[in-house]
Amino acid sequence: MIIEILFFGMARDIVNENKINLELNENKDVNFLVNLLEEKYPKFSSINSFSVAVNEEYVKKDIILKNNDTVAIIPPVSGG
Amino acid sequence: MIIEILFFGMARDIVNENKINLELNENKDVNFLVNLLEEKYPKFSSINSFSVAVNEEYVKKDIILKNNDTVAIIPPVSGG
Amino acid sequence: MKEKISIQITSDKLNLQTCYDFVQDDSCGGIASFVGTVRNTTKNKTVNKLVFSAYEPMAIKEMKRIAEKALLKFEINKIAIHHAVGNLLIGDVPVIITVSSAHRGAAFDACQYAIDTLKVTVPIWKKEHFDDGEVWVNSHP
Amino acid sequence: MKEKISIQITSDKLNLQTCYDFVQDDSCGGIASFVGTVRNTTKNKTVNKLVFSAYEPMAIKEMKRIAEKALLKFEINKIAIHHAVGNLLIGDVPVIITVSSAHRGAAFDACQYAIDTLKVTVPIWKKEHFDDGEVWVNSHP
Repeated sequence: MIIEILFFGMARDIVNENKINLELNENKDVNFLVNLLEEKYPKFSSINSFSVAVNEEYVKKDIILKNNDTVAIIPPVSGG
Repeated sequence: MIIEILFFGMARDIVNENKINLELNENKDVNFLVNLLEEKYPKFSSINSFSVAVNEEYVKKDIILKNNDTVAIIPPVSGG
Repeated sequence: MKEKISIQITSDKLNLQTCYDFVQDDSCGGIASFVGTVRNTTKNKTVNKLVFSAYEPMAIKEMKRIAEKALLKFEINKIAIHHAVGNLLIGDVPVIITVSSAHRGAAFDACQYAIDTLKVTVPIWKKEHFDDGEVWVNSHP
Repeated sequence: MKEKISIQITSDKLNLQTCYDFVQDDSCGGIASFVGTVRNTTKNKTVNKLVFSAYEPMAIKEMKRIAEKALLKFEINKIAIHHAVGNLLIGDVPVIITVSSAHRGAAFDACQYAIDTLKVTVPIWKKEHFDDGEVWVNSHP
């Protein structure tokens, strides 16, 4: 399945991309994806502490991903 | 001594005056003046519960008045 | 601390931007404000207008006192307290309070302190006018 | 309850009067507001500018959620939450929240709830730019 991954804030600076597409096997959860990203971007050591949104909603990291999900990596927010 | 007395809010409506001057003997306190006003304006039964300011400062009613003091009768305020 | 305080009683329309501009400066991170507005009903009765009157010199003193106390009690930069007198119609603005501070908590606290205290200590009175008469607000202590 | 809520993310200048006018109506007795402003220093370092970025569709959803919760939790009439993105200089306004209610306590409480929650849940980020570099605010969770 194809997962779109969006990067914001300091995550975007580390990865140096706004978004990427990754091909994953079925039945993988958010934790699996986060670990994959940590391997892919070794500088990205803080990613485990970041929040994650799937399809514009915050999720727990044991949620199972589906084909065409949009996953956003959300560093600590600082609006206002 | 001469005391100027100012009326505001509902006190003004009861007394039907903005201000009056009263001549008092020396060494009278605010309580004395308030009782005098209550006699002078029998409709003014609530005056005992009102606040009083002397020379633009709230005072306790046992304060002794001086010549040329300005006394304001202050019904419950309702600004804002 | 005079330049940190703007106090006004006026029969002109109050202006939120004026109060905002007074308190805004480069060291503040937030501005809390309260704008009082005339409601169309009191206890389910339709209000036509409110008439505000003040013991003006004393009201100014008491408003200054509130502002000075707010500057002592809370870590705020500046405060403006403006009050209108005269005839106010529905939607008109009797009072505006703006407060600036480095951190927002202090601005909120000071703004609430100022309006709460104003309603207790400042010698200003309002009379509500209805179709069938008029009544002093808070006239029964 | 859509007409009770105004949510906006924009690269234009935010406007306090616009937010005020949205929440004002004849049944409200008060309007509490919070305006965030860009400070000239952070931890004693001079700030040149802030750059705000947002995950816009999700930020809009989260801001709506805050407004809807505020309408449920507090006795308020209307609420506006507007946030700016892009380059902001000292004194510029990243956020405006206005809340109207019949009685002022609810408006203050809802306004504080909204800004406090926005700073925790809404996916917006700011980068501080100094003479000698730039840093993501809150970048160390």
